[in-house]
Formats: sequence, C-alpha cells, structure tokens
Amino acid sequence: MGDFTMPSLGADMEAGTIAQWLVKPGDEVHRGGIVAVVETEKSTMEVEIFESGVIDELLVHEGESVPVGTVLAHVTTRTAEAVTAAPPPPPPSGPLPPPVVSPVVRRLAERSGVDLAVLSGSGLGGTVTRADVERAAQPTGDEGARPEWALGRAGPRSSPLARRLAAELGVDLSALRGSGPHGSVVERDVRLAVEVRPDETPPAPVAPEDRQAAMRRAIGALMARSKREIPHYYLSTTIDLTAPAAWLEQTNLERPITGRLIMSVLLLKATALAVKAVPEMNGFMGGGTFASSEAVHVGVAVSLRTGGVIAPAIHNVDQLTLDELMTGLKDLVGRARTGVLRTSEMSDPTITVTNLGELGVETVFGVIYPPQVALVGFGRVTERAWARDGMLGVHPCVTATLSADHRVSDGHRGGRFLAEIDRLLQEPGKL
Amino acid sequence: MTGATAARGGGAEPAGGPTGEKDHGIHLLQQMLRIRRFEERCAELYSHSLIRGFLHLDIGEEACAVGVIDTLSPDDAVVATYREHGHALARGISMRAAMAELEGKVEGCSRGRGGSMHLFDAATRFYGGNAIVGGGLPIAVGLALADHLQGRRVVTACFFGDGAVAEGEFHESMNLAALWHLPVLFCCENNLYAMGTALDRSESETDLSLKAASYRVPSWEVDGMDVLAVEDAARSAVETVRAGGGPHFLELRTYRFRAHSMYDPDRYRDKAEIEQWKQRDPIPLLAERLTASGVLTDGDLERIEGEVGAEVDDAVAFAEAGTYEATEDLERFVTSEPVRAGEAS
Amino acid sequence: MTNDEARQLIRSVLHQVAPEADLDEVGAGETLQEALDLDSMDFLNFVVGLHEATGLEIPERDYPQLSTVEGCVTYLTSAG
Amino acid sequence: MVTYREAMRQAIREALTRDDRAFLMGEDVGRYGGCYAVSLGLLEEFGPERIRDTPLSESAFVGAGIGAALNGMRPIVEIMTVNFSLLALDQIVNNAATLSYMSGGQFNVPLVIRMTTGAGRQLGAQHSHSLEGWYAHIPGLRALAPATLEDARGMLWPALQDPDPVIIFEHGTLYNIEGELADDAGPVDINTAAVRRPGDDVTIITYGGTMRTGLGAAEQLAGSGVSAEVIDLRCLRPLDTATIVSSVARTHRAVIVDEGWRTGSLAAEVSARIMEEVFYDLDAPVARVCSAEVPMPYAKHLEDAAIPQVADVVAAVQMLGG
Repeated sequence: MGDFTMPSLGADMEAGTIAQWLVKPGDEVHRGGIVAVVETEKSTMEVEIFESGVIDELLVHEGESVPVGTVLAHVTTRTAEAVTAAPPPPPPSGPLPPPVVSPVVRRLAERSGVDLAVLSGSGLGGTVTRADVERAAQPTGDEGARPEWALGRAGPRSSPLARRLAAELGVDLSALRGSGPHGSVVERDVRLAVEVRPDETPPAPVAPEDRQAAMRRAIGALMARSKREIPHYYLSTTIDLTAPAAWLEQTNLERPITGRLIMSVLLLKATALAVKAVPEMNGFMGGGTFASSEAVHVGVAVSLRTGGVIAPAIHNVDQLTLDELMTGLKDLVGRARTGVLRTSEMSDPTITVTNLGELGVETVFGVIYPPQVALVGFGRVTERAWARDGMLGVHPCVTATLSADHRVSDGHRGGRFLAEIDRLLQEPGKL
Repeated sequence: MTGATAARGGGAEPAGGPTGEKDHGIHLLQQMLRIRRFEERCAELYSHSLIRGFLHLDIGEEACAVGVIDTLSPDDAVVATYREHGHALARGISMRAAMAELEGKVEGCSRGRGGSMHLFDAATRFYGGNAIVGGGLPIAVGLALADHLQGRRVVTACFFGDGAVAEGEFHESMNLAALWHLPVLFCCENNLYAMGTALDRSESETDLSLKAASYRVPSWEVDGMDVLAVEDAARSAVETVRAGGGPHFLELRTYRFRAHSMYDPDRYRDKAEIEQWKQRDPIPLLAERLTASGVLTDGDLERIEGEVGAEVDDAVAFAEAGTYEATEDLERFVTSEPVRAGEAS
Repeated sequence: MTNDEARQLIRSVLHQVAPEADLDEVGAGETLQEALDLDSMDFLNFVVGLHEATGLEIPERDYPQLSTVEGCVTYLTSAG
Repeated sequence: MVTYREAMRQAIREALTRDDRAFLMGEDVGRYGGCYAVSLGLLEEFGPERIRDTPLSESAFVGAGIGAALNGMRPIVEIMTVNFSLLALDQIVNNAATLSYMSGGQFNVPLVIRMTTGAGRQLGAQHSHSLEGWYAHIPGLRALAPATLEDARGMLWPALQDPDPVIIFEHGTLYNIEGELADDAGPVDINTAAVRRPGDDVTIITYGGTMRTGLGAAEQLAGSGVSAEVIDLRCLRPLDTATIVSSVARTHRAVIVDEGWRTGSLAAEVSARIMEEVFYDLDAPVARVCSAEVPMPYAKHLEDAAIPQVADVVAAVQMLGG
C-alpha cells in the first residue's frame, strides 16, 4: 500500500489543483508513469507516480486544490495483500470548536467586549484564562502600549554625545541653547553648562535664578531617570565610632588647626577601601551591562547654600593618605560652593557618598546617580547606648546606609559592603 | 560503430577502435544506469521536498558524461555545468557524497553549501557545478594555462550546453584557448534546447561545430546517444590534446527526456519529438548491442540493476542520516581558513 | 579684644566660609551649624579662620564653646 | 625619486622574481608596456610566457586567471580600467568570490587583479568611474587601494600570498606622483587602515585618490586652528572598522571622502559603521564628500566640479563645527 501525494514541484509551490486524473481506480500504474495533470500558480504540469501497483482509490476530485503533501490516491503495490481500510479522511476545515471558558472568564469577556471565539486559550487543555481575556482587552496601537523609546519626545536638537554627557552630568538639555550644526546642542554646550571657569566669561551669562531653576530641573531629570531605570534596594546599619573618634581626637590633638582631620575623611576612605572587597558597588552601568571600575573616584555630595546639590568626585580615594584626602575634600567643597569644578570631577565618580547627617538627620536613603550603581549615606554622629562585650556604654554611633542597584548586586553583597566599612573604621590607624 | 561521428576542422579522424570488450561495455552500461537510477530517485525526493532549489536532471544524456569522462586519467580536470550529477558520478564522486549534498548535509561533497548545481570535489579534480551558462569555459582555459605553464601533460574537459554557445564567454574562451594552444577538450552537449528556447530560435548558425572550427579548433559532431561513439571520439581527441595538439571541440548531439528542471511544464517541446528521442535511449541502445553480441545476459542486467539499486538506497540512507552544518559555521570558507590541507592541485 | 571686635571678626570669618550666611539671622542661643547650615568642613574652616586672625590655638575639645555666637564672643574675648 | 608607476613595476618585478608561479597578463601589458606604462620593460626581462598580452576578452582572461590560480599558479591580471572590469564581472563575482564557499573550502583562488580607477584625467564617462564600492560589497574578495608609494610598492606581494582573490585599485591620477622610496621598501600590511595625519577635532576618512585631497584639506584646516585626523582606509574589504571608530570616538566628528557616487557608496558603509559603533560619541552628523551623481563629464571644469576637491572637504568640516 502506498500513497500518491501532491508533489512539490518547486520551493515556491504550496498547493496544487488536480486538473485531470489520467488514471482511475483499478488501473495499473508504473513507477515514473504520468497519472495526473496538476495546475499550480505557475503552470500546468503532468505529474508522475513513484510507486508501481494498482490505483485503489482517488481521494481528491478534479478541480480540487490541496496543499503539497496531501494524499491524492492510494496505490496497492503488487506485493501487498488485502486492501486495508482507508484511513479516515482528514477533519474538514470548518469553524473551530468553541473554546473552553469558565463562567468568571466569560463574564469578564462580556464586560471587556472580547470575542471569546477568536481567542486561543493558554490554560490547561486550551482553556481560556483570565489573562488571555485581559490581554485581548488591552487596547493595541495606542500610546500606552508602546515602549517609551518609541514615543516621540520633543526637545532641542542635540548630538548623541551631547545627550550622553547631559545624562551623565545631570544637565537638562532643554535648558540649553545649541551652538552646533543646525543649532544642535553639542558637547561644548553641555560642558559649559556644568563648568563655569573663573577665567572665562561664559558665552551667555545666565541669571542666578535661571541657574538655580536649571539646576533644580537637572537634578529632577537625573533623579527621575535614576528612579525610573534603577531598581534600588536599601540597607542600613549602625556603626560604633568609638575607635575612630578616639583616634581622631588623639591625632588632632597633636596637630595645628590647619592640619586637623574631620570624621568625613575617615568615612570616605573606609568607603573607598571597602569597594575592593565588593567591587560590584563601584563602576558604571552602560548598555545594560555593568562595568566595574579599577579606580575608585568617590563622588561627594555637596549641598549648595543657594539650593541644590552636586556630587563631584575626588579621584583615587583609595590611594590617598588621610591628609591628602583632607586637602582634596577641603578644596573640592570650596570649589563646589563657588561653582568652579573640573568637568572630569563631574563626569566620572564611580560611587557617591552623602553626608547629610552633618545637617542633623540620622539616616539617609539616597538616590543613586546614574550611571553609578551605589550610594553610601552617613547620618549624624550621635551618642547612643551601645552594648559591647556584655557591657552597656555610651558610644558615638553613625547610621550608614547603602542604596544599590539590584541589577548589579543583591542585599547579601550590599550587607557585606556595609560590614566592610564598619570593619575598616574600627582600625582607623590603618586607613 | 562510430558512423555518427563527422570530423570538421584540422584534427585527425578519431579512430574507430574496438571498445566492446565485455567488461568495459558492462562498465559503461553500469555507469549510465547509476546516473539514471540516482536521478530518478532525486526526482522522487524532490517531490517530497527532501531536495530543494533547482534540480536539473541529466536523464537521456548519460552517454555524454560517461563516454567522455571514461577516457580521462585521474590527473585530468573536469569543469561541468549545473546539470552535472552524471558527470560527478562518472568522475568518481561517491553517490553518498552527491546525495548528501543534494539534501543539504555537511557530509555532501560541498558541505551543503552548493546543492544540486554546485557539486565540487578536489580529490577527482572536479571543478563544479557552474550555474552561470558559459561561466565555466574561461576557468577551463585557465586550468589548462596553468598546466601548460607548468609543463604538465594534462587535459581539462569542459562540458557546457548548446545555450552556452550564444554567450560571449564561449567565443572569448574558444579564441583564447586556440590562440595559446591550450590543452582543453570542449564538450558541447547539444540537447537542442537552451532551457525552453530551441536551437534554431537562438542561433543564426545551428551547426555548432562550425563555430568552433572558425576559431581553428578541430571539432567533431558525435552521436551523443551512443556511448561508444562518444567514447571513441573523446579518446581520440583526448590523446591529441594531451600530445600538445591544442584545444579540441566535440559537439555531442543528445536529448534530455525530462523537462529543463523540476518545475517546468515542458510546453515548448512536441510530445512526439520526445517519444522519438526516447527510442534512442542510450541505456537500452547499449544493452541491446551488448546482448546482441553475447556480452550481456539477462542475468547480468538483473545483477547490475540490483547493485545500482542498492547503491542508490545506501546513498539515500546515508544522506538522510547525515547532519547539517552548524549555523555558527555559516561564514566558514567565504575566505580560506588559516590552516589548509593544501592548495588545490 | 572687645565684644564688638570679636563680633566683627566672627562676621568676617563667617563671610569667607559661607558668603551667603547672614549673622543677623542667628538668634541668641541658636547654634551656628544649624542656623547657617554649616557642616563639619565649614566649621573647621571657621575655626581655622579664627585661628589665622588671632593666632589662637583652638583645641578640638574647645569646639563646643564655639557653637553659638555668644560662645564665640566669650571665647575670643576671654582668650585674648 | 621614484614614481607610483615605478613603485608598482618594482612590485611586479619582485613578485615574478621571487615566485616562479607568478605571471602577469592583460591587454597590452607586454609589447605595449602597459596602458599606463606600469609594465614597461618587463616583457624583455621575463619573456612572453610570463608577461602575456591577451585579446580584448576581459571575461576570458580574468576567468583564465581564476582557472590558473585554482591550478597552482599565482596570476596577476591587469584590467585597463574599472569600467572595463564590468566585462569580467561574472568571473569576478560569480566565480572568484564564490568558488571557495560553494566547494565547501575545497578550492581557493589565489588571484590578484589590478585595475586603474577614478577620474581626474578628462577621460569621460567610460574610463573614469570609481566602482571600488561594488567590489567591496562582495564577500570572498579583498579590495585594496594603495594611495602612497610605499603601498604601491608593498601591497602586491602580500596580495599574492593571500589564498583568496584580491583586487588592487590604482587611482589613475597617482601614477605620476613622485617621492622618496626607501631602497629596502617591501611588503606592507594589507589588513589595516592607516592614520596619515593625526588630529583631534575631526576625522577625515579617505582612500586611494581621495587621500591626498583629505591631507590637503587637513593642511588648510590647520591654518584656521582645526586639527584634523586623516585616515587612509587602504583595505576597502574587509574594512578596518577599529581604526575608524577609535579615531571618531576621540574626535567626535567624521567626514568621509569617497570618489564613488554617494548613493549606496563605500562612504555610506563607513558612515553606517560609525553610527553602529560610536553613535554616542558623535557630536555632529557624519558628513560625506562624494562624487556628483553624474556620469563623469569630459570638460575639465565640469569634471573638477564632479569629484571631491579640497575646498569641498574643508567646507564639510566647517559645517560640522556649527
């Protein structure tokens, strides 16, 4: 028993019509013999059979069109014995059976105007689920369904480099006037917006209120981006500062006023050293992947008295002595407040430390500066009842917090990081 | 026996020497049957979608490939066209490697990158499988030029159809080969149709050997349905070419029994014409002659059919068990790989 | 140093440290840090400024005495 | 002092001397001495078997070069101009470029094809086009454009060592340029682009005949304080993307100078790669200076207007400055 099927006469042939049968049941056929004329979109062809035997049954009528591979006739080969019953014909291609739906889902479909007959169920045994209906009910093609990047966004014409820098430096492009080709905002426009050199007159003097407003907008844009893009997680721990405070007091006692250190320096240094143990806190997120940084450039959040905050970097904090760090910090805060920062300081912090506690709060839950992935907050140093070695005492303490990017690390590593800061602070002489 | 051969041009009349020794006659018959049965199976596999692309069958023309290639030595080179299954098998490419290639498998003779139209084999100096009509002729001239420059006594046999004669490359190559006196045997398989266009509808001069002769290339018209006639003409021509006689041209008058390719309704030929040519099918023609001279018995024929059938079955099984090249290797061989087994030679 | 001199000195040093700060806004008893948003760095700079103007070595343990304007005045006048 | 033409001749002489398998063939390469006199004197030196004059049959003799390369030789085929190479396009694109792949790596075609390209000599519309980009489109080919004496002297030998087909495009205006060439000048790398002049503000990307145009523009721009880097692509396929994008990442601006027509050009390809690789480093749109979209005219002033000039490149750079 063999099957004679609708042959494929070319890759572009999907179906054929039997124009004419050249054989009838009972006819003897030989391999290679022409048995039918088939019409395709391209031509009319005589088709051959690759079986030898007797035609048992013709399954497709003349004029009927069927897909390639459809059985057209059964052939009883000479060696075959009894003719076995023909297999049942393929199910007719009519309307599909109604889908299986629970009453709850049926009501939901009625309410949302979804036609159940056109749904294919994703549930067990093809059952239409609530989710199927909700998906079908969701309007397609409106703006809500489109990804954010596909929505037109008004804004000044700007070069790709300018956009990238603006995002990194927290500059609001819409506040800038472009000086590039076709009036586009280019790199220099962005750099000028963050860098006011004392020895250079900015091209277009900006009124202080405008600058403040621009900075507020810029911070807003950057922080909005951060909260939109970065899945933050937050950890907090309290660190006993008895040891560093005592060390600091002893050290400063021996020093002239101009050489004294402040606690912030110890906190910065401890943070910078701690990333060596947990490198996924230090670096940049770009294009969906994290690149950890060899260098540790700590951004120091400096609040400006006129409002706003900026977080320029002190470079290679892990390699500076405490005195160098103190000098650097003093210099940086001074320049931040007077608006004379270098672009590199603005563009390349690898992690940020905020010290809001100086102004009284105990705990800081900061927002990460993109494309960085972590921000460490230190609260106010307060004296607290603190148990140690079974003894209750009054100790100077600080609450250290971590805001970190869940795409890069998780709470376990974050906790390790805070513990490492704590450990380092307990041996201030080694910082 | 070779009465259908007519000489033109300056070459010597091919010797009509005895070629009907028992083993040799049976060998030629078996070679033609291998090609016939292989291609019949190809048609079947094509209609089941196991072979795709264009499939051009040689059925009816087997005597040309078998008769010429049988006279070549292993050092000689073969350049063929897209209707080259017969030439590949006659040249010694295994049926397994050919069938695997048609099914797009990595075990195929071109690793599945060529398909039906591009069978290649360095071991037997089989240079394709060229699907640009006329495009293989300049390459054959170049292969021969290299042999000439390196002092090798080697012949390059170049097959092409009557359609190629209308291409500029035919005329350029004929001229260059004659001008430089290069050892090329040009074998024109004239099956009377360039796809669907009859010879007299595409050529102002339908005597093709005359065209070659006009380049001072010795040329013969040969009965391409008679494998012994083809072999005789080819042997004589190959000997002359190898001896430094410059290029030669054989016009092998033949006919394809099937359409140009699988999806060709064959509207341009008269059924009666096809039937008439089928009376001169090269396989029965030789079989009858061998039987008449007592060389072939019915038992022999049955045995040969059995062997050939088994070889085809084995080739199909091999192809179907074959594997596909990893798509990661898609870009392999666009350029040569840093470490090669050796240069083609 | 008189009270007025002390007050004048405090005003001038504070102006260097925090130009925006206005001493008149600081109420009696209010700490400078809170009233003028001074962080520890600002405060250190303030102490350094006082030191440079007066030559006083101001040890850290005296810092609490400098937390209000009144405290500063008292510290300066009593010291020299 | 040697000319580009002489440097090329030295390269052919070296190839034929060092490798017995190498030979030169093409129209009028022998007795005539080469259409551009590149092979003048070589017939006398190497004889007619190795300096072969061919009939005017581009398809046949290029195809013969492919066949000879397949069969153990190292042919150098000369085509008079890129326009004439279209008569051999079938052999180059359908055979030379595909044989290795179609045969699953069994065969390779170690063939070198040299051809003149480009405008600037008032030769009209059938001898002056720059179709290098077409060839650079084809997988399986390597396309080279020597723009300096060193490259004219040094690219042929490594091209002959390449197991696959290589096309060398010689810009017609370069044959007469003259300069010093070290006595020991020899093979050069044929994979990478070269920085011909370093700079910081803009990258000017050139090749072949436009390399000197780019250098001229950079010189003028320096006068107005703009520091332009000039890159010579040298190898048009495969393109050395790394050199291009690392320069543009630094300068943030790119101007591509291509004597081909703008539409579907090599310049378009280079531009696209810059967008793909260093989009976020661009501070201005990539600019192109290409030939006008006309068949090359004969009259001098029209031809000058049709092909990239120094002033066009300078203007394009200044546009990018805003």
